[in-house]
Amino acid sequence: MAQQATLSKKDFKSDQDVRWCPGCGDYAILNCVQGVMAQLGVPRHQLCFVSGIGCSSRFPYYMNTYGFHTIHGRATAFATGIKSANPELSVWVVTGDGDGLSIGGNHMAHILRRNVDVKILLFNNEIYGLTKGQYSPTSPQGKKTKTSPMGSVDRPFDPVSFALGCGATFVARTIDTHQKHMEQVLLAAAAHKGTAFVEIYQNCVIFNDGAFDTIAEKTVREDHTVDLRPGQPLVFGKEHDKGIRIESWEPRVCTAAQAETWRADLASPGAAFVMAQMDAHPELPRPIGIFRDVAAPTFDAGLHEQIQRARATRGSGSLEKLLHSGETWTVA
Amino acid sequence: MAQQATLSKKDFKSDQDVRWCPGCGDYAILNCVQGVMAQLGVPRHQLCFVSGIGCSSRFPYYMNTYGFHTIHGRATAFATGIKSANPELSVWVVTGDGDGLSIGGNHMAHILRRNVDVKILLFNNEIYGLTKGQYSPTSPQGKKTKTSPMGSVDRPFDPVSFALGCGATFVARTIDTHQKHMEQVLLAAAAHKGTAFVEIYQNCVIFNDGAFDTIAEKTVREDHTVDLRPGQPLVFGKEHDKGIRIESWEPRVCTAAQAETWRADLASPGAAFVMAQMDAHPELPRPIGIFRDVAAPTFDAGLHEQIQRARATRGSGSLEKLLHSGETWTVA
Amino acid sequence: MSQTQEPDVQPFESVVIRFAGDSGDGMQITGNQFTHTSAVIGNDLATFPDYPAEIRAPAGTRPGVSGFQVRFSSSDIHTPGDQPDVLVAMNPAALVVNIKDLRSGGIVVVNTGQFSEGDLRKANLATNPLVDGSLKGYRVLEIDINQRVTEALAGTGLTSKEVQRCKNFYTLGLMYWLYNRPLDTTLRWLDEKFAKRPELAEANKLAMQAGYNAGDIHEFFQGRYEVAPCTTLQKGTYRNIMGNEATAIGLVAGAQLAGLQPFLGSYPITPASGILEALAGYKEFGVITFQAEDEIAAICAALGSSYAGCLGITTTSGPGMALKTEAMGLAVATELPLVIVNVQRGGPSTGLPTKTEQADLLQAIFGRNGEAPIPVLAASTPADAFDCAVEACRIAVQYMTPVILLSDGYIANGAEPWRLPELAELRPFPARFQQVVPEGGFLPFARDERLARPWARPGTPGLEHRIGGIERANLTGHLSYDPENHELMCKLRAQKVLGVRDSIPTPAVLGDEQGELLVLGWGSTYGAITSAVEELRKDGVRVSALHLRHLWPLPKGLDAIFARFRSVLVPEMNLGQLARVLRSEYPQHDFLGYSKVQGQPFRTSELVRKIRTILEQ
Amino acid sequence: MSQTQEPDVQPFESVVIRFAGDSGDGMQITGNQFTHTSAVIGNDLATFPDYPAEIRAPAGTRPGVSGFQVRFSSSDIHTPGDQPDVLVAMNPAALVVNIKDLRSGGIVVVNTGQFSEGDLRKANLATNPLVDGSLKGYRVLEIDINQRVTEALAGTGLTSKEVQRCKNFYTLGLMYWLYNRPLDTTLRWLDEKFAKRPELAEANKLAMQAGYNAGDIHEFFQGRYEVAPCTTLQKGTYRNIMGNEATAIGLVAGAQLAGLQPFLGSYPITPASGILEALAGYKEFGVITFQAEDEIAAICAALGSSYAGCLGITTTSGPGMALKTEAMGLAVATELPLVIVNVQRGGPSTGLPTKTEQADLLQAIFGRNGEAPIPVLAASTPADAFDCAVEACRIAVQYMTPVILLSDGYIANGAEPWRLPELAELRPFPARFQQVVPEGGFLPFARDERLARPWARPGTPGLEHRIGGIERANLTGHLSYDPENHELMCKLRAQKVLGVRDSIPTPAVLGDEQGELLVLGWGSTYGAITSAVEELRKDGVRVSALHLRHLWPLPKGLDAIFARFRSVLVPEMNLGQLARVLRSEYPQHDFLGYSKVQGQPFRTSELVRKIRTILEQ
Ligand SMILES: Cc1ncc(C[n+]2csc(CCOP(=O)(O)OP(=O)(O)O)c2C)c(N)n1
Ligand SMILES: Cc1ncc(C[n+]2csc(CCOP(=O)(O)OP(=O)(O)O)c2C)c(N)n1
Ligand code: SF4
Ligand code: SF4
Ligand SMILES: [Mg+2]
Ligand SMILES: [Mg+2]
Repeated sequence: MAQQATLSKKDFKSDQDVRWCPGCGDYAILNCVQGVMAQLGVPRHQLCFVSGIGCSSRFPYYMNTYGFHTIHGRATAFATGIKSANPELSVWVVTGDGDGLSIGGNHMAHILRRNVDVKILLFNNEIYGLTKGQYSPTSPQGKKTKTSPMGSVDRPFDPVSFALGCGATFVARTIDTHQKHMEQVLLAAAAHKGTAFVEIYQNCVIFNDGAFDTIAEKTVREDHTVDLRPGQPLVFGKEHDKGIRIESWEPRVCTAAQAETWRADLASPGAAFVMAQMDAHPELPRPIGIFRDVAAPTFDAGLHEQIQRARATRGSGSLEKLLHSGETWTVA
Repeated sequence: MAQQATLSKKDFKSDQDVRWCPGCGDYAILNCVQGVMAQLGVPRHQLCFVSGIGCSSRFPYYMNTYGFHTIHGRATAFATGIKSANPELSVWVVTGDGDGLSIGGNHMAHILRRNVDVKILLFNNEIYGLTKGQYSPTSPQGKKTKTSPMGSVDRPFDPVSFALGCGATFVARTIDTHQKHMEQVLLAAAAHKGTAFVEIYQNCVIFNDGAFDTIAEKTVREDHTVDLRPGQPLVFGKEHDKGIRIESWEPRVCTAAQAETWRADLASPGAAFVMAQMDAHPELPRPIGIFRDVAAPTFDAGLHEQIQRARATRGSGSLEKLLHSGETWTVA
Repeated sequence: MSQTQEPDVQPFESVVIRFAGDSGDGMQITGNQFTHTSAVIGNDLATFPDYPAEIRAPAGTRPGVSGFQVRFSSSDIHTPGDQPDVLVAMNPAALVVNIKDLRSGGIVVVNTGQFSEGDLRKANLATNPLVDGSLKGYRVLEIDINQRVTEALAGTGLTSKEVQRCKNFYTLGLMYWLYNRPLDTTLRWLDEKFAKRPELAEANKLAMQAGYNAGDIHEFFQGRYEVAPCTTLQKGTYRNIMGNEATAIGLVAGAQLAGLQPFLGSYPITPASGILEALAGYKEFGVITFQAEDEIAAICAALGSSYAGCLGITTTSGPGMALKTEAMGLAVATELPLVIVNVQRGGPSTGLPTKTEQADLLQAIFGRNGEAPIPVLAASTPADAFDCAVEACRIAVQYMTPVILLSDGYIANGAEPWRLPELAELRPFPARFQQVVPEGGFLPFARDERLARPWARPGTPGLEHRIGGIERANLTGHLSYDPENHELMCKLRAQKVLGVRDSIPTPAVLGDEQGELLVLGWGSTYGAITSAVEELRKDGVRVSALHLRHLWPLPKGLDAIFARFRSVLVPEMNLGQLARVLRSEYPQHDFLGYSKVQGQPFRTSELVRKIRTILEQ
Repeated sequence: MSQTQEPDVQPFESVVIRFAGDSGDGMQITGNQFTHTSAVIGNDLATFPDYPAEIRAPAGTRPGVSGFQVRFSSSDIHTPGDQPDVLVAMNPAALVVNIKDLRSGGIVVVNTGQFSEGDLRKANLATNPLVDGSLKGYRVLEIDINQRVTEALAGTGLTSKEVQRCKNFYTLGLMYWLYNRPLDTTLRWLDEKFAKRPELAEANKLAMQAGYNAGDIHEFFQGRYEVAPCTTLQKGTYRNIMGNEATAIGLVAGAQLAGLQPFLGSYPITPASGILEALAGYKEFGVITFQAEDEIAAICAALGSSYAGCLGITTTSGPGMALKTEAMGLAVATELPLVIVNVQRGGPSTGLPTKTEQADLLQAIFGRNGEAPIPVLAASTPADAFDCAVEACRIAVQYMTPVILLSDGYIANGAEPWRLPELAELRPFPARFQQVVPEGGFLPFARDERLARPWARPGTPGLEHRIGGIERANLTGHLSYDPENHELMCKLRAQKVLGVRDSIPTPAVLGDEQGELLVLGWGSTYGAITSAVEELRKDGVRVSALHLRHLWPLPKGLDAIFARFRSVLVPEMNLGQLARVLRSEYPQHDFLGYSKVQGQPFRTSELVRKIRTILEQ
């Protein structure tokens, strides 16, 4: 914490050339994350970035912290090991829609369920970037790609719904080009004790350019997104004149005055789940911001608490005693 | 369909000795499934049972149909291949809470997302039976087992919430000892076109006896469960006097008269998700029955539709033409 | 049983008893008690429990039979014996499943109280083996144990169910009488075990006493037998240990010797789960156990923990090993310590999950994409699993490498007396973490004299660095697509692993240092091979044996040893995997394979026969 | 370039050109057009594209350089050449990355329009190579192509960005002039390609013509060169084919020859994705492609489809191969046909994903838990991948077994002219499904003369049966824990796979049937080995070559061949994997390994040198 005042964004830049395609949304995210790190007050050597494989997963190389570029889909499993081994580290996972939800979907589900105190940034570009443009589990149905020349038959995942279904304690969404918003969301994620799942809409200029233009493009953003700010009314639109309320389970557009006040900390994640379903409705604004943020014991703390408790009741384990446990006899 | 009248439950018994522990809940499920098969009107040779590894996964050996006992966690992937290869087969997956939600969680998530027309029976005994009693991803936190002598640190999955988060089109729950209910649920699952996910509470007498006694035991069942029957009010209790209604996202107990009418086919799965959250409240009845049942195109049909369309526009592929595609030249 | 003359109490060198009954009959407890009493007397011992297949089968059926074989001896022994001398069969299923193993002329004790029509039907028997002649050639002792126990416990006020659960102690008492053993060890154990239900302790004591007295009174037997203490046992404190337990304790010890916190990432699988279960109980040693969602997450979390400064460990069996393959490649690439334990079982695929086999050797040595060398070692007995686990930790930490330790189902569930090591015998191999920034900057892929790279723990100021699976530049560890660097790194990794042989001894030959035939073994064939060779040597046959603990790299000096023998016989519970490796490493020597792939260990007699045949040719 | 005397148009036997520029410069198109025109003229050809690493690097940087090498010849050739004779470099990065490969005295064409300060900086160059002497020893041709194209296209009304995108056609025109090739093939291609934007077709034509004319007018070159048609090419219809494409077409053909619907389960991975992408475009052939969530689901779905009566196929590269290991075991256990294609890349772990290597051979043969034998074959050239894919399908279907087909990055992305087979040359191997219940009942694990079991498709009345990974009883397929049955089944599976050698020919030796040295290769070393041996033999050196398609089981007759040579040299892009297998199979012969693990194919010259050294010893 002592270093807080002294660190700036550029302290987090590593000496490696950044190698994404010019114009890739990943640059904006890197920039924002480096800025957020400078604000956290965590010294560089206590930070560890962990990733799988994909364009997005090259991220750790560009951060001047500890970093582990692992294998495809398994970053969350590695992060579970790292955080459990040393709960004092601030562990961040960077993953893609393919890495985190296709091959890595199960580890994602389980880290969320366990509530390991790890922050997860899922760069969703709705495509496999690194392997040059195949559809991903978040690509919309009918999407034509190299492996779906007649359009993809798959129905996509909604990452937020998926995370909620797994019992996630913190779920949020933000947009590569919306730096202020991203910063707020990342700060909230960092403040959350437990697994924080942040979906980031990220533009892949090469293989899926403009995938989020209808919602994320600056001129339409305010009309086509609604920001879920805990404690604030669900108001949106350039003029802040529109709102969202729920009628018989369906979110509907209403006037700002009628808008419901957002709560991310209800006992039931039902409300967050209903909000997530707005994704399927092109006529509704896309929710961004914080879907859910509730307190729950973390996995890593639980592990170490048991070790403490075992030592308190049984004493620190002695190898001598362990060897001699069970029934012994002596040959003289 | 011609065989409909002629098949009876015993036609579905194979010649293999059933090898579960005496008293295992699996027997009751086998019995019910064999009865349901006899009602479906699908000839035996069109039925295929696919399983992973676990006590539950021995199921196919006991069915006198086609069957594939595969590897741990992958039954849904095999089933996707089988159904895609031959959409005329009626394909049933039998899996356990470990097989289907621990190692197999990702394939489970993806089959649900894709909506492959396969019926999935997940025998949830909240334990690893076959490997002799370790906790599973559905075991409650604090559960003491061979691998968690001080209680499990993991927060459990709720299988129904998980399935809803993955975008499942049919989600239901039933109980091994409640044969009538199971029969109705299985018939509804069979009638659903698309992936049907059925969680079955199953008692493991050896390693987790009585796990569901407080809700499933016959004397308390009517008071401690509420049956989600589409189109019917959410009424429960021995006297049918109690009901469920939703107040600010939380299900609450009310009088039968105030009970909401259940709908499993809303555009948004939000309502079903809110219902699933009742699991966490011991003071509320446990919902069983049909959480969700909506129509959507199936993956296997989509695949074959593309093949038809390709043939319609490009003609049935000729090997000669394929070899000679691209630019050719001749050496004379 | 090499019988002698004495009339009353006949001495024997070594006896094998198998207790067999239904899963619910308590045969494992009976066997363990007999074992423990014999240990205290000072016999050498080896045991093998034979559990039924995974799911509990209906009572009285053949798949429901549970067995426990114990061999106790006045001389050094290495196996639980090929054939029981005595079979105790608590019901028809237990009889029919086990009788074919009994040596001819052996004693069979049958509980006739469990031989009703219904009992026979459950065991799938058309006729009663007690009367249909199938027990010809054995000495049959029929006792209605149900009835005897009922009588012995009349008046205790226990329910008849409770009474019947004491049957196994009746048989134990009978065996104690027959082999002239004291009851006190078991009496003490009963008091402890049933401290909260003294009436049950009492009942079991009564049953045991009744069985003991029955031997005395009824003259079932011609006489009693005696197996004298083994005088060649090394001095020291002993305990009986199963292989999985020994592995678990060895891993804790290995981590302590390295000065590291052990982190086990594992997913349950037969027959490896026991290690996870044991380590989950050692929390006071700082052991972190993570029951992962699958084997992939298990190894990845373990490797992550190693990156973070723990000693990462993962335990599994064949199918799980397959799933860990990709992550092992990353462990090789990132050069982090990691101990991977594979308790082998019958394969391929699900195979014979409760049976033993040694068919994962080639997978362990060669089964990864790319050039991904990993040291491989194998435990030879339950107690040896402790030493091997320590050794695996040593290699992993000293060489910054994943290490594969092979065990198998036979070792995992088998037990033997283990002379406990003195703490001073265990040599520490402390992990040396990089702590400060060296002059010129930190180079994560520099190397020490063993070619091991430095280990810098996240949390250490100034050593921030990134590692991963894309090829790394020598020294700096930066991403490198440079062709020459790739070749250099591949060779360095291979050399490092080969260099492990500098730290291991050449194994010692059992018997003459040269001759016609060397029997070369690895893993759990140790007991059978040693017994066979010792037996033959006693008969004057000139045959020697050599057992390998390190399978990759192979220790130095083998070439010279092989050169002193005309040929080398390699018995394996697979289709010839080590023989294949040896042929490719030492093409100048002649290796004869000898395979058994039956989910069952070799019998000493099979090996004796095989060796004789070869030598006679 | 074996030069001759003629003054004006000099004939050459074989020429290598490399086009190099930024990823956006269209070098792949340029190379392909040159290739195609040369093909139509009748040259023999080999090409190798060299894509930048996975992610598109910033324009003008070294990692952003894209290259395409084409070799065209009047005689049979087998590789795209060790060193280019001509290098076309569109910017400083392309120059600096490629210049070291150019043969000394070679021609380098440089686009000076792209050599500003800024351009040099992007390429990380402190000085300008055009003036700092680094091009000494080459014939340098400086042309401001940016400017030339701007002039040529003035008045077309195109934007300057559109104009600059025609630069590559200027260089193509220049090369067409230099090597005396007609423009018509490319003109036709442009018309087709830009049918909807004729103004772009026109612009590219103008640019190409300007390049062609520049050759004529400016006297850049001393003269023109000529590479005559290759007269030894076999008659027939040809196309240029890349390895991944050939594999895809071969799988479609193989399925048709078996009378089966192909089902591909796959997950994208470099360099294998191309096969999935190609097959996804063949829906009219009934090809089902399933892009799975991971490699495990991919192989499981494929095996499921085989159970259901399709020809299951799965394609991947190293890390994906690792993940498929467990399911391969089930394929072995259930004895279902399955074709597994591994397009090898640099390892271990993520390794060098865009580079080539042959280091997955031991994994393919031995890398599974349990005794799990699988036939393994390897393609040697892009066109050979077609034949190998068909062969893999044949073995899978006729022997009811999984089959592994190894390809690699060099084959996958390399291209060569492929003489299209006549349909009649392709021999069908129809799958024979069990259709009716045989007398005595259906036995799913009975065997035919090849030891293959019957294949009964779900949906067939009366053949309902269950299969799985637990050991199956011989004949009935029921679960069996019987020890002897397990050994029998293990041996039957091994024998069945070994029996495949009865259906494959002994490969033919290139050169003398006996001698000092045999160079033995497998996979994509074919071209380099063949070129080296042919070159040496022309020089009178007595060396022979043999190339293996089948790696497991090895074909019959090798022993006899090896016996006729003093030693056998085994060049491999790994640390000696095939050599290891050969030593263990034929310990009586002497095998010399020769390794290159650089993510790069062998050069012919490296092999020539190595062979000479060995022969001189
Ligand atoms: C086991 C394995 N399978 C497949 C791959 C190939 N692969 C690398 S990244 C990737 C998907 C990348 O997509 P995503 O996670 O969305 O990341 P992006 O590149 O879009 O940022 C795939 C399929 C691999 N490296 N390893
Ligand atoms: C790859 C692999 N890992 C682990 C196992 C061991 N294993 C078999 S079944 C099982 C879990 C069984 O639990 P569940 O799916 O809940 O089924 P149940 O036995 O309770 O019906 C495990 C861990 C295996 N067979 N394969
Ligand atoms: S391919 Fe797409 S995601 Fe990858 S670096 Fe380029 S723009 Fe970014
Ligand atoms: S262990 Fe449990 S789940 Fe398995 S068969 Fe026995 S009672 Fe059933
Ligand atoms: Mg992506
Ligand atoms: Mg279970």
